[in-house]
Amino acid sequence: MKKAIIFIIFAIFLFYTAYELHPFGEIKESKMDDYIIENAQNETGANNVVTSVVFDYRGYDTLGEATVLFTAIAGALVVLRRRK
Amino acid sequence: MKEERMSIIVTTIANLLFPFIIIFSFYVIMHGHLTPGGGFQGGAIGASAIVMLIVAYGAREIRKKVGEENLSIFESIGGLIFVIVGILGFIMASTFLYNFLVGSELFGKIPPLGSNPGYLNTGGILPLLNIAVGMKVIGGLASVVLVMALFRGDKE
Amino acid sequence: MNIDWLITHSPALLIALPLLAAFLTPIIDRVSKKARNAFVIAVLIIEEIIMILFAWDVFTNGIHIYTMGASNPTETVPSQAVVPVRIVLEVDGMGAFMGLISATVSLAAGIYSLAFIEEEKGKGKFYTLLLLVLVGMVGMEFTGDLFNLFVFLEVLSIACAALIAYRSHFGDAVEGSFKFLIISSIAALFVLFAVALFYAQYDLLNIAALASVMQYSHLDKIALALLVAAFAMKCGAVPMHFWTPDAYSVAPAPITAMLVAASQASLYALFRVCFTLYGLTLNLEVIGGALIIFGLLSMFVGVTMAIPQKDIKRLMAYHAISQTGYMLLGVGVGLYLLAKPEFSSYGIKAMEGGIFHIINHAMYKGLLFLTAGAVYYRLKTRNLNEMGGLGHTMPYTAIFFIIGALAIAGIPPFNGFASKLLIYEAAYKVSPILSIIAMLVSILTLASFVKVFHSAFMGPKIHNVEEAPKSMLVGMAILTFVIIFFGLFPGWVVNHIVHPAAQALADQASYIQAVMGG
Amino acid sequence: MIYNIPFYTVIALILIGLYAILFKRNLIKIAIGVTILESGVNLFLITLGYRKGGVAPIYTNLPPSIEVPEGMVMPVPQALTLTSIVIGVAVLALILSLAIMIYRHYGTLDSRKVRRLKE
Repeated sequence: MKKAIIFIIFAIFLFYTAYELHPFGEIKESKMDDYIIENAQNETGANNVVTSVVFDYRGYDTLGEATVLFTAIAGALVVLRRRK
Repeated sequence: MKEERMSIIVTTIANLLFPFIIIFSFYVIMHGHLTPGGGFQGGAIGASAIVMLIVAYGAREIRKKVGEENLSIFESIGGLIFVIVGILGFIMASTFLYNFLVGSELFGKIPPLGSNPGYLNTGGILPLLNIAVGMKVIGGLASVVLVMALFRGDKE
Repeated sequence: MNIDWLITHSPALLIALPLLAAFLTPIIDRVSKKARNAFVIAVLIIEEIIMILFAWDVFTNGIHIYTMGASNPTETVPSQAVVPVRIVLEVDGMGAFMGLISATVSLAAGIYSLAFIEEEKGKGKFYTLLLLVLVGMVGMEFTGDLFNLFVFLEVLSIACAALIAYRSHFGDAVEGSFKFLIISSIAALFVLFAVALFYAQYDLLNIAALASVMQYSHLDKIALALLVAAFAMKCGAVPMHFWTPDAYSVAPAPITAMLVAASQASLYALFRVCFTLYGLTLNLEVIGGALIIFGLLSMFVGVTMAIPQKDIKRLMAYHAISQTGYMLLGVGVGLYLLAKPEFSSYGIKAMEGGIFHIINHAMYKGLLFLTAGAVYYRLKTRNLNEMGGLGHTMPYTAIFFIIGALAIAGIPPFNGFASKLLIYEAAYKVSPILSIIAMLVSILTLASFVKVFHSAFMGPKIHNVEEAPKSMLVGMAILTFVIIFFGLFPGWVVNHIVHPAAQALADQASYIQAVMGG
Repeated sequence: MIYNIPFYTVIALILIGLYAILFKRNLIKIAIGVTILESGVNLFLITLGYRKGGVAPIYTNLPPSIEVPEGMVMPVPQALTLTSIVIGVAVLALILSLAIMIYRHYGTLDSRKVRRLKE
């Protein structure tokens, strides 16, 4: 019962979110992305803008992401380790 | 103990396909800064090659040949390369993860702006980081699948 | 390699150092076990020293900015752009304060673990994960970027979940970890959804830049609700507290001490969102009132659930919920009073109380969990009814336990008293009832710990056991030293450490200015 | 309204995931729910970054008729999604290994039969 109420509240909130958002495909603000598209080739020398975001502009996030993967795999090895 | 190894047809095909999948994975990793793809995607392809061998030969045999500990060390080395490249960023130049290779000999060329056919020797530290992440993902995903596949046999 | 260079780069260094160590540990583990232990402890000590130097610099000189991958650490906005493009680490007084807590607790837990997990296999992975918990905490506390906050929240929760399940040959450890991991990943996805909402409206991810353009639209309100729900889930406040006792009671003792610090990192994120991201646009009285109600509920539910417990670590876990209530109460009262100009000096005082309580709680609750771990190490049971008479054979552990128990109950001259007094005083300005409830909860806490002390350490000698090993005693002694130091010099600590943190949290304008300039 | 259909679809996906987490009893189904929820959020990020008629932001062999930057979709959400997909894989790996361990201890994946802990 409690769960059903939580679920319905969430559904209403989320659909309201979709209703409030900008129309699909018409972006309101794009200062950060336009800067990146225009300057990525010049600053990082890579043709693939997404890769230059992943490894250069937001390279620190990728380090975090690699850490998450490392953590989870170390965790899985710990949980499933043999005990003999 | 049940035989885990699959029939000779499957193992032969797996042997045949393995180098091609690995080469494709290297291609995706190395061209990450030019075409769609990159370290993670290429690493996942490479890991799938090892998973294919696990399916074909059974987990125990692969464990004898490779060992999940070695794969996990391989993963650690990938992570180390990433952090060391980052730290070199502020030892050689200004900040952590600074793209200090742009303009140098190694991967340092700046491509002509706008549309171009793509040159491999560009991107600064990006290809290095792609390789590091690729190593991490190959080692990590393969070792976790290997451990999960082995687990059934642990109970006895 | 001089000190200025070190301070400039320390935001990145403090995260990169334990990360590098975490990647190196499995390799060193292959070579030699002794070398691995020495290496991990050395890294934790170096981390603590750099953290103290760096925090001192932040407390005296103000906010530190570090832009990842820029040609100059302070160049947050590139010359042709108008908004920050790269990830910015921004450490203000509050961040440095939380960093100090994380480093200290990790050091104590690391030294304590040397003896504690002796008999287990897979110790190399244990230390790797312990370092990664530290990375996650420091990463969350230092970042100035919302998406980065999400990434390090995930690092933290995955590392914690793996360590909770470390003794996976017990079924309940795996279950507690499963519960924790599901809750954490849902919370993290809420955070990611909120980040997406901000991105859709403003095309920004930097906290300071977002705060400067925040319009408090309907979408922003939904994002606020999601963020508050997510971080409240993670910090273990009522009504989302159900995972805390399960996870705290089954984790190895040093990890439980770190989980306390980890849930406080989530609390920090909650405060960061309320104060810095929304700050001035927020209706202070409403959100302050909400925090007060959450705080009171947590205090009351936690302490009443704690009293009948038989499992020593479950009991302490419920007390952790109740102490989280004190922090929420302190900061909530602070927000509520800051909205009223005539009381604003009390508002800062209440926030100081709440923030001081964070560090005090991390220290004494960590200490209490470590003593419970020492008892478990010798007796192999967590059930209070099977203990008794341990005061005869484990005198040092008993002394540490008394210090921790008196501190949590708020008895002078220990540190809990100083922070609770600040909270009582300010809460009285809002309503005397708040102070009375807070004191009542303190008394119940004392009663509960007197019961534990009586049944575990007093009485005739039943068990023939030895004192805990040396490394465990050293780990406990570090935290005890901090508790006594804070208890003896509360004025100095409040003026030099807590006040800068509270001031930094309340001062949204300078946080924005540090990134956006002008 | 009709133009926002991608957003509504994504929200529906998120709700399916939440439903699985809240109401399902099988631990594997809960893990699937987490994955669906996460895919929903990832797709939400991607849909937010779409610009009408945009191409992938890659300069290699870019057709000359494309205007820069208006003709390209936003690169940042794609990078964020890439990061969060990897995080999702990591979480899933750990959840599944915990589920394997639970199955080993109790011989069942039904959460009602597993809960030895209170509450």
